[in-house]
Order: sequence, then structure tokens, then C-alpha cells
Amino acid sequence: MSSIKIKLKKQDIDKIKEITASFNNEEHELINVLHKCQQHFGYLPAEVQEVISDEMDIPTAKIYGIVTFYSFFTMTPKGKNPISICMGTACYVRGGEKVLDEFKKELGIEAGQTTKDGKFSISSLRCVGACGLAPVVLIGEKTYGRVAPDDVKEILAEYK
Amino acid sequence: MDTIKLTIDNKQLEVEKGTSIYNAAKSIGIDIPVLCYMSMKDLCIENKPAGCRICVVEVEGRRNLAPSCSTDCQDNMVVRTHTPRVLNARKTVLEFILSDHPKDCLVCPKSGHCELQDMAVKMGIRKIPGEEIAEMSTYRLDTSPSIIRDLDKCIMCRRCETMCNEVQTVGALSAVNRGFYAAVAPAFEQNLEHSPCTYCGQCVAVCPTGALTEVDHTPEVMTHLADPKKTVVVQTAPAVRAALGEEFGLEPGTLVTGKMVTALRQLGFDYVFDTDFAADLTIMEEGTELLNRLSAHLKGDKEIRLPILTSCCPGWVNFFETYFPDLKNVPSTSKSPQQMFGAIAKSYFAEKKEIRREDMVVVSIMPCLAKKYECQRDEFSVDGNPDVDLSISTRELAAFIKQANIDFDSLPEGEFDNPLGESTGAGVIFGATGGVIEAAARTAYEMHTGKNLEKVDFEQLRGMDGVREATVDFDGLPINIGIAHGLGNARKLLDDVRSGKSKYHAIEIMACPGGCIGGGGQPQHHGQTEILKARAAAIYTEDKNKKIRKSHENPFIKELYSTYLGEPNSELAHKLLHTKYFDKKKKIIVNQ
Amino acid sequence: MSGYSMHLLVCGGTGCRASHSEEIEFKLRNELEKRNLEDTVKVLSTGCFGFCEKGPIVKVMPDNTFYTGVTPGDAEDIIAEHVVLGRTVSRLIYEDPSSKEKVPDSKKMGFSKKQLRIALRNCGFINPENINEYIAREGYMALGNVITDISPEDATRLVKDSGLRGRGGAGFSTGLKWELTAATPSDEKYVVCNADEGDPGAFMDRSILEGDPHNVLEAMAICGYCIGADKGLIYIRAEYPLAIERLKTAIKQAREYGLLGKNIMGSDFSFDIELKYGAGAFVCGEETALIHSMEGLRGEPSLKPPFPSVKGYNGKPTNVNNVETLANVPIIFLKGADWFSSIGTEKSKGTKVFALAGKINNVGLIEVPMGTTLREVIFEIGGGIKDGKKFKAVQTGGPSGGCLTENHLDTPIDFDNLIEAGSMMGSGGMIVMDEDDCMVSVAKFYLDFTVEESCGKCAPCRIGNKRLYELLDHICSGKGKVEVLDRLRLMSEVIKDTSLCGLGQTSPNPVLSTLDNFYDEYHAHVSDKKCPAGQCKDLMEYFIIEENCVGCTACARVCPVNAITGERKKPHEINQDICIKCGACMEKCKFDAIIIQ
Amino acid sequence: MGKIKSLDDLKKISKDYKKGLDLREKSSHPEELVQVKVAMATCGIASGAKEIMEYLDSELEKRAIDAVVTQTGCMGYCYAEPTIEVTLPGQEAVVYGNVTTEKADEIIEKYIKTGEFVDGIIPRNYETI
Repeated sequence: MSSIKIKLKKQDIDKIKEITASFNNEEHELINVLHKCQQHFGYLPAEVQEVISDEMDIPTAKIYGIVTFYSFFTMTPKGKNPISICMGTACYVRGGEKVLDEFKKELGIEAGQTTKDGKFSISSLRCVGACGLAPVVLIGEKTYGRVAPDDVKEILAEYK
Repeated sequence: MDTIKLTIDNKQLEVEKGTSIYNAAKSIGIDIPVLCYMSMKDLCIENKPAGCRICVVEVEGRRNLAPSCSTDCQDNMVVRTHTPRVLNARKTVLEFILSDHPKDCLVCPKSGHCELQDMAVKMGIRKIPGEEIAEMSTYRLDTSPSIIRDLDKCIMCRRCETMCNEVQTVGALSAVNRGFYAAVAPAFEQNLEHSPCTYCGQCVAVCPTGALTEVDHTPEVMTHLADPKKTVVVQTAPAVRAALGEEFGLEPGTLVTGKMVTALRQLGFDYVFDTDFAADLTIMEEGTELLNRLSAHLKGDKEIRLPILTSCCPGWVNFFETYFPDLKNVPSTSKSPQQMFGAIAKSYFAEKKEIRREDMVVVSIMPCLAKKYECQRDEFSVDGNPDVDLSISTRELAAFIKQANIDFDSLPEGEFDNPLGESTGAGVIFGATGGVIEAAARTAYEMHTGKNLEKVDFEQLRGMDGVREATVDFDGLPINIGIAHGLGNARKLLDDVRSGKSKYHAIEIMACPGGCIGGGGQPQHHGQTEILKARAAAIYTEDKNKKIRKSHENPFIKELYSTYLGEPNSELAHKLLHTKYFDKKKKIIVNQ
Repeated sequence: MSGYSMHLLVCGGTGCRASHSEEIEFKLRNELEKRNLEDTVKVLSTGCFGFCEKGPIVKVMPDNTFYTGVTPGDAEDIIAEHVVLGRTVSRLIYEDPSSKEKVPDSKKMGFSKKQLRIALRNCGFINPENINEYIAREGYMALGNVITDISPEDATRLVKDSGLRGRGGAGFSTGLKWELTAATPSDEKYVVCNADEGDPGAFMDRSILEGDPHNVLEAMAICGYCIGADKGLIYIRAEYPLAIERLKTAIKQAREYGLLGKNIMGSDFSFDIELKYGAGAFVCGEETALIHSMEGLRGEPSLKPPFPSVKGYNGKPTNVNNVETLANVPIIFLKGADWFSSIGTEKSKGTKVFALAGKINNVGLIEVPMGTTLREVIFEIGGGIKDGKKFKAVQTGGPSGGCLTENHLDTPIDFDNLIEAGSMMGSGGMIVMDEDDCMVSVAKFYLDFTVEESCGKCAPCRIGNKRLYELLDHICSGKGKVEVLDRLRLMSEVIKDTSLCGLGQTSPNPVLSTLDNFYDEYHAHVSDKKCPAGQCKDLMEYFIIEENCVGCTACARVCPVNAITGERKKPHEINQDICIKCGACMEKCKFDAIIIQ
Repeated sequence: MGKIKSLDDLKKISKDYKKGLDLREKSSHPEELVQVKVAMATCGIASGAKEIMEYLDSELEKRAIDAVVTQTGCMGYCYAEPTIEVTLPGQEAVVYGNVTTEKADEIIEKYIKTGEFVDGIIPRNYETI
């Protein structure tokens, strides 16, 4: 054991405190707090979790246990253009996996990773509910429907 | 009382409402195998995630198999515990668990004590189907000063998580990740060293497999023993003698003090001493401190903080340094017996024997894993030479004795060496919860009143309740005493101290449930409270058998003060026998 | 105004098209032109009528005449008789199968429509962000009636009598669930709406919340009144931002109207609703896991009993219902338990919403009475299989369900029938597969999902499913031996029998149902090392068709492992032992001489 | 909005809106009003329903057609998103699928202005209660 030192900017600490306080630091609001923090910071780095732990009096290990349990939470920053490929069943039977492979090949990264230039990150997600458009790809807020592996280059070109 | 009638394996029985199938079966001699389940009711410890699914049984009318550990008996229930369906399911589930478990039993520190290994033997597992294509979940090995985490061997029984969070409220460990890669780990899967871990070792004490083990220091001890230039001095903690025998097949609660001494001598230790001696010394220092604080308090000194808190338990010290640093002036400044012993051995005794500090090696045999960390603390060394060089646990000593091919059971009874081997009954009871404060009471009473204490047994301070309290009459002065064992219980008392609501004059705290007898370095109790109770009983028996039962009557303690230290809390005593505490709370620093 | 006085709508759905609807269109136009009517009567092709068994269909507007089973040869009669003379062509008119009566007016043949929207009744009809439109559809009327006129016990009994069963999974009686929660004494109780729709390919709950949020709010308030709770919580996936926004708006509006909050409509009953967010964990659809997640913990399920109705959120009695279940509640109060129980089958009352997807023409959200057959859903409403392929299987119940085959097409869909057939209702995803889908791969796909979504608490689910997945992968890559099929079944059965929660207890269903229904396909993978559907890459072989090969050597040059040999200008050959199945040769060949099989 | 203090209050609002209170608020001739609903569930929006709604809104105003465009939930025709429903005064509602801005323009010009059906009709295939 040793004492742990966490460094964060003051405005960031204040923001976290503001968020935890808005939920009265109640333990059962932890997931809502994490959502808010991820919304603000884009991801949940260790430092942020430490401050939340301090404010809400919840062991950091427990918070980390929760962050790693839920796939929505991430500890790595996403790319400027986060690419999500739907891997719901409808998209799967209509070739979603091949589309995912094509994105991986084109960008040279695996799902869950971000390109070195920080421009793109790939993740697969479970059913956005747009099964009529399967296979579906989301880039940021924009939805691409009926995507074929051949379309991938063209789609990426929009963001380069 | 409501009772329930049911049938288990064609036997009819009646149990109390709320009894689990597992316990009901146990009551008629059917021992259903379990892996994750652990219940130590008297200590309020229960781990019942119903996760291993080994204890499943068939319940008539139920679609699937029921986990017996966490399914309550119902009226007219018909339970079968060993049908082909049950056995097939248990075996297949065990094969699943084994398929994600390293097969290095031959070199595993837990080999022979592993509940998973036992289960595999019991179930007659001969091969693991599909092994050749089975991915294993692998993790980074983590070594800390006290504990090694080898999560490849974690079976997600969650016992450690329960101990760390619910029982100890330390919160160093949590279940992390999900599914196949789920494990129990510190935040960010960092090393324990970078977590709020107190090294209490309770996680190790309950781990059924080799996932959590102590750092083995016996190789270093052997190196020193082999070095002719070194004088190797060993001290043995009170709780060790009450449990060591278990490792050699003796009944729990068998006292093996004499055999242990002989074994240590045969292993080649130059001097076999007793930590109990240092425990007596602790009482002198701590008792004096208590009386001083008490009288100042009674005189109205507002600066004085009461209650005084015992400080012999290193896990507890780590705990308050991390979670209650604001109270770091409250505990007694007296070092723990282990460290007092080291300090005295390397000063008083070394001088007496004319051994140079660097040529003396002090080894401690401890029921504890936090002691390994404690002896490595910077403040307990002089010019980089630690007062206690190495601390090994009861388990490590047992392994060492076995390695040396010593037939423990047939060993003759030996006697500790002098001067640091003589102890009183007060020193012995340090090993059980309530013992330190009872020992302190025996001495403080006589110091304060100047009278002879007729009845040395303070029965009201003994027992297994997590938080206990008693008022001891110091000849008209009522002294309120609080006792907590287990850090979760300690936290309750500490919260009151912090808020100023505590009514106690003195509080004894032990990190481990049961006190040192239940320490993280003791032979595995596998969740059986009876073993802890037997050890405690052994400790009190040893106390009873001692001719001298009050620390201040120990002749060698008297000699130590008269020839060397002067008097308790003297300047030299302060230098050698007292310490200070540090703020180890997590710091959040503003990055400009 | 338009010059057209009449429109002829020809169904252009895939089913009708397959029965020459395009030719009908062409003939109709021809006939019109012959009579110089092309400027007064317009022929149009439309989307699918969802009535494919009676196709092709021609609908005449504005008369609303509905002609079924039309052939190109009928075009002349339709124009000559109906358009010119205004006489309906009676032989083409729809005949009600039960009464044998002809129903010319399509407006009056509503009963023949396969779909009945109860839970979805307001979806696509009202503006979900305007509470008044909901109220205009009798919204909050059920709540008003209940809290002013009906005792909680009577109201609960009504739900029980309606026969409504939980739409989220196992199909437990909703009324009974309410009764159990009501019967647990407590100072505090909770109503929880489970909107953690996680089945891949299911989106009915999202659609209901997006299209008719007040319906769910009203139902929760009614439930609160029945069980004695004044607090409701909606646990919703964070991945549903639009549904969240619409719910927030709806809650705000309902509060402003006093339809949520203290003393609703002047009564003693108070009820309010809060949102709780999921964070991407399928297992949180399981009610105990959901409750732990709402408490700010890892969403691990815990053993039942105790059931949430006894010990739920914050240790208090909690009633958990899913969105679709709740969406049925207000209308049951408005129309009565008898009305509801008159719809559906003996043990499954009302309707079920399905998200119809996969290799089907009309991907969509549908709602059918319980008892509708899979054939009706797939071939009528769904318009049949895409690209004219052959139907192979339909997967219902998501990762907990199974794959049903042609043999099950005429099975009436209800809770019990689906379970008997080796699948389950689940939340209502319905994925249709065609001949190109390898069923071993499909099972593998679901296991991949389960492995990723298993919480890890119990060993059979945590490790067993992983092993199942590995074995399936092994089979798909052609390395499995025949014996592994027994092992697959054994493991599946033990996982079902020993897992802690519903996730693990059902996760082997996709394996077991495909093993049962498509054993030959598994067998082909392990004994012949062939994937009949041609989907498993490792089991494919590339061949050169001798007749087509001109010996240009292009393939041999592009092959990265030199598996192709042959003399120039002579047919080449692929050495299967060396081939790594990269497909480069096939891409390169200009003569279509390389095939994969 | 005021609070609804009784069941009767609720019934009154229900009645008012059933009679098209909101339509009267929007137009002086509610009986001549064209109603357009755009299916705006996630799948609709993902297919461009928002753009279609904006287009219809501005174009109908530009072309001086007395119309009200509102959003609604999922109509169920996922395969044909974006979908819109057009109700001409006194007529049955008609659903159009796969609506692009070109198609929307055609719908305004032909169907809304003259009543002439255009391609892309999705027949309603369900009963609702």
C-alpha cells in the first residue's frame, strides 16, 4: 500500500464535484454520475474515477469494477469520428461482420481502438434498432444504412 | 419456531425455516461439495454468490438444478444430492472451471491445500475435454510486499471480494471486467501496492486456490541460516503455536509451543526467542501511555485525546493511515511486538552478545501477512538495516519444517532461549481478539491502583462478537473498553471516535476476524469458525498454564528496564519502542 | 384538381411481383390506352399489402374495391367491367374464409388483416411529443377511471383476468406479479419499467417509447396504484437517446398536467417517475441484475427467491414489467379484460409485437394476435424471403431462443408453443434466414453474443458458454470430429441446468435448437468437412472449371502460396492441401473459371 | 398548461382535442387542412426523416398550402423508411414510403395539390384499435 496521488486540472475536479453533487453523492446514482462524466470528458480516465470515488465515498476498485462491467463506459478516448458498426442479428445476417472487417482493414485498427492520428475509432454495438437498414454503420451521429464492404472506402473519404 | 419437513436422499428431516438445503443436508451427515460458498456465522462472514454451481442438487418438481448453498428448504421438498443428473452436472461444471485453470499443481504454492484440487480429486477428474482448444483467461502476476496475486488461478468464488469489502471495508478489491475475463482485482488492475490494501491477508486466508498467496520469504531465511557470519535470531508470535500443528495433521487448537521451538532450533536458528516477550514489553509501554493519557484527561487536559487505540496490528495501522489519517494521533505510539522485539534484539541483545548489527538477522514467525510489509517500513530500520529482517508466516514455517524433513510430531518439547524468550500469560493472549486489552488491563490495574489484581481473567473481554465492550473497575475508576476485530467492525468504532461520540477510554483493534489466530498467514481455516475458536481456546489455555500472567512481573522485562531502558516511556524507550504514523490517504492534486 | 378520376393500385410487393404483378400493371395500362383512358385512370405500383397468399392484388380507388388473385389475363375485365362500366368483377373479389361472403369494400375487410395493433396502437398515429394527442386517444382515461372508481384489488384482478403475460421473456402472468408485489407489506414500493431492450434485432420497446411514451407512463401509474407504490423508475438503455428524450418530454408534460406527481386528478394517489440509465449490459434485462444496476452496482443477477416482488430495488418490494407489457395495460382497462382475453390463444392472450428482420422483404415492426402462424408472419406480412431465396429458418427469442424450421411454419405463435418447439417468445426479435445461412455459424453468432454479455458470476455461463463457442468455432473451421456433437449437447444441457440466471439458462438454446433441427448440417461440417450453406470459409474449396480455363496463368501468378499449377494455355489446377482460401485467384480470373464450393 | 384536477377535466381535454382543437389553433379552415405525419422513430431519422420533415414544412409553406406537418412514431414499415402519411381533407390517409426530397416534391405537386396518387404508396397492412 502506498498513498496515491492524482493530478487533474481544477476545472475538471470542479466539474466532477458538480456532477456528483447534483446526484447528492448518493451511491445508487453512481451509474448516472458515470454517464454524466463520460458525456463531459468523452471517456472515464482513472483520474476521473478517483475523484468520483473521493466525492461519493465509494472505493475506486468498485467504480472501476462498474466501468469495466458496462460496455457503454470506456477508459480510452474515442476518435474524432467514432465508427460504430451494428452487430445485431439483422445486421449480422446481412453481412455486418464483413463491413466491420473492411473498416478494420482500411484503418488498420481493431474494434475498441483509435487510430494513431485520433481521427477514427471503431466499436461494434448491439442493434441500434434500424434493422430495416441493415447492415448499419454509425459515424458520430450520422447513420449509414445498407452498407456493403465496397462502400467503406467511400464513406471514410468523407471524413479525411 | 417455524419448522419445515423435507426429504433429502430419502431421509426425512425437520429443519428450522430459512435453513438452506446445504445446511439441512449437513445436519444429517450429507456433505454437499461447495467451492464458492463460505459461511462463518459467528463472525458475520458470509459469501454466498451462488456462483460456482458445484453444490447443485435435484429438487423434485423444479425445472433446473438448485444451488443448495442458497436455496432454502421448503415444506415437503424432495431433494436428491447425488443422482446421475447431479453428478454429471457437477462434473461438467468442474471441468469448465478446470479448463480455465492452470494445471501447474506440482509447483503451485497452494498444492495440497487447494480446495479446487481437492474437488478435482473428489470428482475423479481424469481429463478435461476440449482442453486443447480452450482459451485461458490470463492476467498479469502481481507481487506486493506481502501478497501475490496470480489471477490465472482465480475461480471467481468472490470470497476475497467479500472479505475485502463487506468484512474489512477496505475496498481494495472488486470484481472487474465481465464474462470470461471477469476477475477480482484492484482498481485499474494495478498492483496491490497502488491500492488501499492493508495487507491484512484475509483475502489470502479464504482463497480456495492459488490465486492469492503470501510472498514466500523462506528462501531468504535459508540463505541467512547458511551464512556462518550471521547470527540468526527468530521470534515467534503468540498465535503461531496455536495453529502450526494443524499443518502437521494435529487437531485444531493443539498447542505446539515446545515442538515449534525444537523445530526452529533444528532448522539452525541461533537464538529461538518469543514475540510474547515483546508483547509484555508492549504492555509496559502501552499501559503506561494509557495511564498517562488517562490521568491527564482526568485532570482536565483538553489536548489529550481519548480513547487510546492499540497499535500492535500492522493491518490496522495501515487501515487508519489510509482511511482515518485525521486520527493518526489517537492510537498508542507503541510499536508492535514484532518491531519492539527487533529493536531490542538489535540493540540491547546485540550489545549484550557483542554482535554487530549488520551481522545479526532477525526473523519473525507471524500469523500475519501485514507483518511482512511492516518490517519493510522505512521507519523501522537503522541506516537501511531493518530491525526485523524477514517475516514468515505460520504456513511458510510449516513448509520449511517439512522441507527440512523434520518429523514434527515426534519432536521433543524445547524451551525458548533467554533473555528474549521469557514471557507471561499476558503476552500469550495477544494472539486472540481482546487479549491485548486484557493484558493491558492486568498491568494497568496494578500500576494505577498499586494493588494486587486477584482475578486476572477478564472473561467479559473475550469472545467472538465483532464489537464488544466492557467496563473494568480500576478500584472505583470505571474504565470503558471497546474491542473490535475485523476492520469493518473497527470502522464502526472509528467513526464514533472521529465524531467525538466514542465513550471508550481504550479500544483494542485487530484487523483479522478472531484476532491474530485468524490471521492471513495462518493455516487455512476453509471457512470453519470452529477452528478459530479452538485456536483461541488454546491461547487462553497457554495463558492459564503460565506461572506469571502479568507482563510487568516478567523478570526479564524488569531486567531490561532496570539495566537498559530505565523506565517505561523513557527517552530510550521512546527511541526504540515508539513510532509515528503517516497520512496515506489518496491525494487529489490540482494540476495547474 | 388532378385529371385522374380513378387509380388502380397494383401490389408491387415481392410476393405479388413473383406472381407477375408487373405484367398485370403493363396489361392494365395497355387496356386503358386501348380505350384512351390513360389520362383519366392511373395505374400505380405500391408496397406490399401484407396479403401475399391472395396476391397479386389490385385495389381500385376511390371505390376501395379489393381484387385478389389477379392474373395478367384479368386486366381486360377489370378495365372493361369495373373502370368502364362501374361493375365489380365478382370472381376476383375477396371471399371471407369463414363466412364465405364476398367482401368488395376493402374498408370492411379489416378483420382479415393479419396485424392488430394494440400495444402499438398510437405509434405512427399520434405525435409522441404532444400529450394532448395522447389524451385525445383516451389517454390517461384508464388511470383516471382506476383511481377514482376501482379499488387496487379489483384493478389488479382485472389485469389478472385479462390473461396478460409478461412480454419480456418467460411470460409470467402480469396480474399475478402485481398481486404478489401488492401482497408484500412495505412502507415503500417501486414500479420499474424494464426498457433495457438488449436482444440484437429487437426494437419494439424502443419504438413504443419513441412513438407512445405516455402509454407506458400511464400504465406504470396504474401499476403503482394497484401495488401501493408512489414511485416509478424506467431503466432504459443509454443507447436509445431519442426514446430518452421523448420520455423526458412526456414526463414533463404529464407532471405539468398533474397526471404525475402529488394527488393525481384530485385523488389521494400520488405517483412520479424517474429515469435510470443502463450502460450496455444485456444481462441487465434480467430483473435482479437490472435492480442491482439501478442501485449503482455491477449488473450481476442474484438468485431468486427472493423475488423482486418481495425484495427488490433498495431492498423494497418492486414490480418489474417490460415496456410492451405495460403498453397493453391502459387499453385493457378501457376495453375490459374480456375484450383482451378474447384475442389470442387459450393461454396466451392479446397480441405480440415482433421486430421482423433478416432475409425478409418487409423488414418491419409488426403486431399480430397470439396464435398467428409463423407462415403468416413471414410470408404474408413479411412478404416472403428476399431475392427469391428459399426459407431456411426463423430465429425467435434472440440469444435465448432457437431456430425454427419449415416444419414449424404452421405453428401458432404463443408462449407455450414456441417453448415446445425449442425456442421462446423472448422480447420478440424475429430473424429470418435463407438457404445461404449456415446454422452452425448462426449458433456461433449467438454464442459469441452470450460470451460477450455473460456477467461472469456463475461458472457454467462464464466458462461453459465460452467452451461452447470454441467448439462451434472448431466445427466451423472444419477441425471438429463427429464426437464433438455429443459433447456440444452435453455441455449445452448442463449449462441450461446449472446456470444462475435466465441468460445462462437459455443461452444454449440456439445450439440445441439447431442441433435438433439441423443435425445434418452439423454432421456435414464434422464428417464431410463441408458447409452446405457455403458460409464457413475454412470448409470451402476453390476449384478450376476445366472447360472455362484458358490457361492464362493469371491465377497462378496471384496465388500467394503457389497452390495453383498448370501449363500455359492449358487448364490449371488448385492443390487443396496448399490453398489458404484467400480468394485472390477467383478475383483475378477473367473467365469465370474458378468457383467456390 | 393548467393542471388536470379531476377525471372530468381530463375528459374535456380529450373531447376538445378529438374535435381537432389543435387544428383549429393552426388554421382558420381546419376542414381544408392537409395533414402530414412523418415517422420519426430512430430508424426513420436514421434514414433521413428529419430532412424530409424540414423539407415538407418549408415547401408547403412556400407553396402556400394550408397544411400541418407533425412528427409521429414508428409506423412499422422499416423497409421503406422514411415514411410519411398524408391526409387530404375528407379523405383516407395515404402512406408513402422511401420518401426522398424529390419524392416529397412529387407528393406535394401531384397528390397534395391534385389528389393524383404517385408511386411509393405503402398500403396500411394492420388494424388498429
